[in-house]
Amino acid sequence: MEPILTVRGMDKSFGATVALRQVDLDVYPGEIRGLIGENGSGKSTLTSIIAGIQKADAGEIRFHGQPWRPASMIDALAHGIGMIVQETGTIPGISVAENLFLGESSRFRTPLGLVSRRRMELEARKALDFIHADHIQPGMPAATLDLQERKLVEVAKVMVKQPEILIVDETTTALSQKGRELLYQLMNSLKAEGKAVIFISHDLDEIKQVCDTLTVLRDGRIITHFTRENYDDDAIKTSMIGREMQGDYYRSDNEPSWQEDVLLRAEHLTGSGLDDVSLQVKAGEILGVGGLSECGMHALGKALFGSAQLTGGTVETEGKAFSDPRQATKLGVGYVSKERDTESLCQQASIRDNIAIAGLKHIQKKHLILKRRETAYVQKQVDALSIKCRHMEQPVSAMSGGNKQKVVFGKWLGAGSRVLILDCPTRGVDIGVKQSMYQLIAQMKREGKAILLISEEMAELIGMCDRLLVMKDGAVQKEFLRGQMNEADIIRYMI
Amino acid sequence: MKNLKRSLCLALCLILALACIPAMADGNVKIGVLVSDATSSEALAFRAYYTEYIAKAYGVEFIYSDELTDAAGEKSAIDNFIVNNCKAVISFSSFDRPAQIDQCDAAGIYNAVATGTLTDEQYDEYKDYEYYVGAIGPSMDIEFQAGYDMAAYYIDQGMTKFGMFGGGVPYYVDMHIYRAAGMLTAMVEKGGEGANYKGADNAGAIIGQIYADGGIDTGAIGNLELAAYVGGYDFNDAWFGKLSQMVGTEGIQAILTVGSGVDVLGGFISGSGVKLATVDSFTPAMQEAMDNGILDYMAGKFAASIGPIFAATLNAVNGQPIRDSEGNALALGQGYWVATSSEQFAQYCAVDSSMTDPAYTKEILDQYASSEVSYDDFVDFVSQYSFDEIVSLKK
Amino acid sequence: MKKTRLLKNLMLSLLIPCAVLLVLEAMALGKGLRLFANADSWKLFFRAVANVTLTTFALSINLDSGRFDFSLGAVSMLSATVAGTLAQQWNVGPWPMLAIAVAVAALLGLLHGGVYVLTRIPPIIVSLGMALFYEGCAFAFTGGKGVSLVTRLDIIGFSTIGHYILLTAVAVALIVLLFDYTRFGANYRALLSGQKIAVETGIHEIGNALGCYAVSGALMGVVGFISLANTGSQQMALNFGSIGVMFTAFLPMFIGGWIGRYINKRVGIMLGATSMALISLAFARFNTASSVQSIVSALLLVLFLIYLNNEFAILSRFRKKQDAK
Amino acid sequence: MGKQTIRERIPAFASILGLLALIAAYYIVGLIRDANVAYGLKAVVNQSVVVALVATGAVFIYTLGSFDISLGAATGVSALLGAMAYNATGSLPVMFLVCIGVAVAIGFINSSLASVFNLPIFVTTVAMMSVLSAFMLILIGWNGAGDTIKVKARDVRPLDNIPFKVAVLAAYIALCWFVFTLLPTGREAKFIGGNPVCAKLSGIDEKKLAIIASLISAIGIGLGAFLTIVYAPTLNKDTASSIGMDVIIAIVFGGMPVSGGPRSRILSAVVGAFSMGFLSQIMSMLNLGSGYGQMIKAAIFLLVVFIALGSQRGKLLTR
Repeated sequence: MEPILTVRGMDKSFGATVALRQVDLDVYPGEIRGLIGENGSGKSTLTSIIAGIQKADAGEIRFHGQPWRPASMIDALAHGIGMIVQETGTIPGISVAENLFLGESSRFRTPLGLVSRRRMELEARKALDFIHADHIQPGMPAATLDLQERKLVEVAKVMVKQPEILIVDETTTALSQKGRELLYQLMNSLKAEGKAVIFISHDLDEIKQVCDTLTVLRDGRIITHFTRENYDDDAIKTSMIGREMQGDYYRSDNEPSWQEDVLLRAEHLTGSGLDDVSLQVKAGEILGVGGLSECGMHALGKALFGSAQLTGGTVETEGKAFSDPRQATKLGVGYVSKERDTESLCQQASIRDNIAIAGLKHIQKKHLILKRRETAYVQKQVDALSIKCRHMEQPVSAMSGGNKQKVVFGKWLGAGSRVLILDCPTRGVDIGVKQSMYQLIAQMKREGKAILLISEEMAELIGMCDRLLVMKDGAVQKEFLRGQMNEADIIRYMI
Repeated sequence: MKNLKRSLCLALCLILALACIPAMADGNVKIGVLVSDATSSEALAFRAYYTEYIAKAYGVEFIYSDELTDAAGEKSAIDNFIVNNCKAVISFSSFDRPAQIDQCDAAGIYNAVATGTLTDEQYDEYKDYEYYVGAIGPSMDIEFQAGYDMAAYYIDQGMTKFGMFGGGVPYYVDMHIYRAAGMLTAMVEKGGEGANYKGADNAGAIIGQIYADGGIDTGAIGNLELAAYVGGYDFNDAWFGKLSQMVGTEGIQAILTVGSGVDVLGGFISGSGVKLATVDSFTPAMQEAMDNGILDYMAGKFAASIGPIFAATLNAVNGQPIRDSEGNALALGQGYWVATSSEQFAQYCAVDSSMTDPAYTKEILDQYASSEVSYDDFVDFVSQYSFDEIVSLKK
Repeated sequence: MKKTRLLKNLMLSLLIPCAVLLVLEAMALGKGLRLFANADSWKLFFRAVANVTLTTFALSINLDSGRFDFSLGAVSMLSATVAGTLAQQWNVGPWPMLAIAVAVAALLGLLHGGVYVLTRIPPIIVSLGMALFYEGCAFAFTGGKGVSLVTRLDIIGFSTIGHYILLTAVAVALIVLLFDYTRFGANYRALLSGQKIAVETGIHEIGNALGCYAVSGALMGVVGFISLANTGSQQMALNFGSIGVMFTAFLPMFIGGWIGRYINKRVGIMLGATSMALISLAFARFNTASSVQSIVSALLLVLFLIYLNNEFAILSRFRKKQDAK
Repeated sequence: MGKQTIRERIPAFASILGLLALIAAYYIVGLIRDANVAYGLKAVVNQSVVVALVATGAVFIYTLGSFDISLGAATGVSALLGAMAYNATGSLPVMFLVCIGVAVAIGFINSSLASVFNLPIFVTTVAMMSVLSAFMLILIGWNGAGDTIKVKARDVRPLDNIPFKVAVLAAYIALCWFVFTLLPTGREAKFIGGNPVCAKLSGIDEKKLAIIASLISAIGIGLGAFLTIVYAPTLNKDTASSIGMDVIIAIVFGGMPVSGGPRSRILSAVVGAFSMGFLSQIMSMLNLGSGYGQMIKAAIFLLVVFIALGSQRGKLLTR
């Protein structure tokens, strides 16, 4: 069979960073091709070049045997390759219809040269119906949609063009089970029509379930391919990280355990989507919180750090109540946000600044901050967490997701936090780093810290927690203890 | 990195290239000019006279300051003149006259005051300073008189209802306050029995009242009426509205302005039948306004009126300062020309066109910019500033 | 249902201008005056509406996209200067002069945008540099004299209520069409809140930004023309003397933003400008001293901002009180 | 762990290179124009010191990502009240304290208005600027001595010398540097400027910092006001009015991003203020006339900023 798409010898670098080197790839009609690799391995770069978002430095792409050089994403989409991007791809300030036909408004030009909104909205209605998103109105401003609905708009935007190749980049993290199933269905129908799908995900289980073939990238190179028949977790992981996984992935013990003192206690938290939530975390305990993305668990994380607008309830650590992040920090509570890039880090600032910021009072000596002490403080975290960098003055914006997350951890560990609220700490982090983070969390448990782990990844929760709270609609539905957790039960309480 | 270097080189080359153009004219005596107004027609006429006529005629280079807004600016500008090795400073800026004289004296460069005069106390303090050339220009009395004459001109024609534009009155600009006070005084004096302005019935009291209020109130003054008043230079919608409202005031006959009347009111006056009087300068734009009946009365300095102060400064720079018998610096008054018709205005302009044939030509100034000139001759020369006297001087 | 909502929106849109009108008229009556006493008052009002509306458009086009523009005043000054001088030299009437002003101003805007796009200096800094540059240009162009057209009755005579209404209406209509019903407008709005996504999708940001600067410039060309035709003279300004114009557009922009929740945003701006014009008219009618004017305007700006930024809290407190009753 | 390479450090020094280029140009032009170059250096110090003081303090505000346009008017009001206080008491220390006190009061009003009511600082300061300018006029009216408020020149002359001014500037810079680098304040401020959400979630008290920043900058304004009186003891309604814009330009000239954040530096203000001083000397030596002079000045300003920025050609336009 002839491939629809061939990539030969593609190179791409950003400044000194090489993102892709000599990549060759063939995509055949009727296949769902998985792309997998650690963060920074080049998956997104490769697909974004194919989809016309950026240009390669060298190499050739052929689509249906013809040279493929799209001028832009729109151009690519118009000619048969569409991509649903990893980040939010809708623009909040304009309507759903305008998002669907972004950059193509001239299609609806009236004889006077104006854009006909009516016609645009009619077309948009059709596009939304096509993916069965009946509840979304084309005239609504995109800002009023929730995350999942916005993703669906993106899906509709691509699907309405009936692409020959659909690229899906980490889209499913934003979708509920229902949304995912819808997307899988669309992918399968494309497959049935003899078109192709390139599917990127971090979730190994998902990718194995969905994809027929799997291509592994590492450091900008294609490492190997797997077909459904020879899927093997260990082999895939090994090829992704380039070495065999050493030691445990999650915790090794299988019994719940904790110490006596309660380090974090919350009573009757209400507001910001929470409905009377009470909980406590003891020293040396990992308390997991799981649920669907909108179940209120992320708001709970913020509320426990004092940064959510609540209408009622109290939070205290070691008997001292607090109601804002400043007091929380002072009392030794740390918070790792789900939005790493926008909430946990100052992107233009250096590694040094980002790590030192929460621990200034530890660095201070007679109220002064001396550079030497600061350097030592930061160096300690850099070493302890083996943060990969050339020097600590490097801005964090240039680092990979996993390394960035380590910086965030370093910030709170250095500050001596005894309570850590971790909201999706391994989101967008590759397997190698993930493993080291799990080990780190386990070590923090051993050190007697209280850890609240909020996660959308079931395996991670089951693998790490002593206790697990399952949330739905802002309230805790069910508590599980370590050893009694199984996926099917948990999901039952989630939905 | 390469980019950076290239840009840096470019910047340097640019500056050097620029530096070479004016550098051609080097070797001349440099005189610094302090200005607090760079855009009024009077200031521009003065500037043209110096830079287009005098500079060429006498081979001097004038270095103008930026438009100054405060005493600190004056001080910085004089510093810049000193850096440029200017031999003298002619000042049209009056935020802090004594400080200017002190600074120039300390630096050993001459200082001359080209608008207004020093107060009596100030003059007593500085008259024997070696580097103080003196002052030639309208004194506050002359400013007062200019306002008085303007108002009297219309009252004597039998007009009774006036509007007034106060310019810098709200900012306590002395010159404008004295002109406005002159107008009010004329109204009080000619307004019949018991006429007064807010209870004040003499020049001193009226001046005091304006300083106290920072503005001027409308109302009847005897049998005359000041029906509208606008002050300031806000240049916003409300301010323009006030101006047009003033022109539209029921029954108003003439609007007296302390300055720049045509610029701020000209557009509203056209076709309204209201007479406009102002203090400004003899420029083509004003001539046109007068030709078209927009401007009815103008008191103004002729552009070359600043010729004598230049002559005095040049003498000082050349080592022969003009001093009176006791060695005191100049303190001479100089008044306005008044035009009330197009023809008169045209005559004035014919005598004083700053580029080619100014009122004070090089030939005339040469008689006074020389070592032989005596104090009395000079005083006599400056005092002949009226139009007729200048015409006869030119002959 | 739809009709009542439309009506409600319309009423809310007119709330601020009407309230301002009522308050000011009451104050005027208290002083024994009428706000609209004669033709002059109406003229002042409509001129202010035109000026403020156009200036606010010019400011908000770029400011909404995060591009501060200190050069608005300088563009209006320079374009009016060039247009006025040429009108004088070529002896052309107000309409050609308006066309020249708009064309020159659009070019100035384009140049400003070009410098920004080429150098990638943050827009606020570019605008500072361009403000200085244009002030210098205007000064050099006329030798500092500025322009005087007081004797040009044809141009001065342009300042009529009808023309002001016409200019405002045309400007509002064009801006609404351009930003809400064209491809340029669609792209503009996409770039506004989703710069990265829009650019990655293939929208040409540079072209759009240049267009915005040109449109913003053209609007300031009209403003410059209106003010020159009104007074007959254009004064020069140096050393940032021209930037004050920008500050006058903030309050109408915020008011317009609030009104824009209930009606088309650009129409909202026009209604905001109408409110400001009423206030200007009141200042003129009451002959308010300029220092009082600036303090009052500043207080209004701060008070409105306090309301806007604490709307949620204020409204919920208000509701609680209502509930308590 | 490695160190930063020289290339990575260049952006931090670009503005100093710009200053050096201007100084070089100053000497070259001075040579060609036969100017009194040594006196010019003194003039630069005299003219730049007030802007340098106010701008150095303003760095704190700019670091937070705020933009204050009322600095000039605040300096003016402080100077006027300082002068009035001196005339009432005849005491220089009183004048000094009033200058600082008034500036601190204004800064406090500004920052608390902004932080209590969550107002955008820029617009608040636009309003503040017009209130303060109007207030200056009112003060002059109250003072009732014509269009100026005067302090006797000979009373302040002993202080009007370069060593004193440089000492004041140095002391203030030292204070700012101390607060900026040796106390947590500076780091926290940079963090707020860089990412306010993250700063809040790192336990930084934004409102407290906004107030500290405006108080520190108020000290600079007060010192600037004091030195304004010392430099030119006759004050009027426009005294210090140009400082507001000069400060913005100085900070930009000094290579600090106007958006603040982690790349903010205290020294930017001084470097920028002196760059402006030299540029204005060069312009005055070239004697180009107001219009052309200002055009060239604008062009050089943009050029220097362009150089200092280096080449940051992203895919998106900067905002």
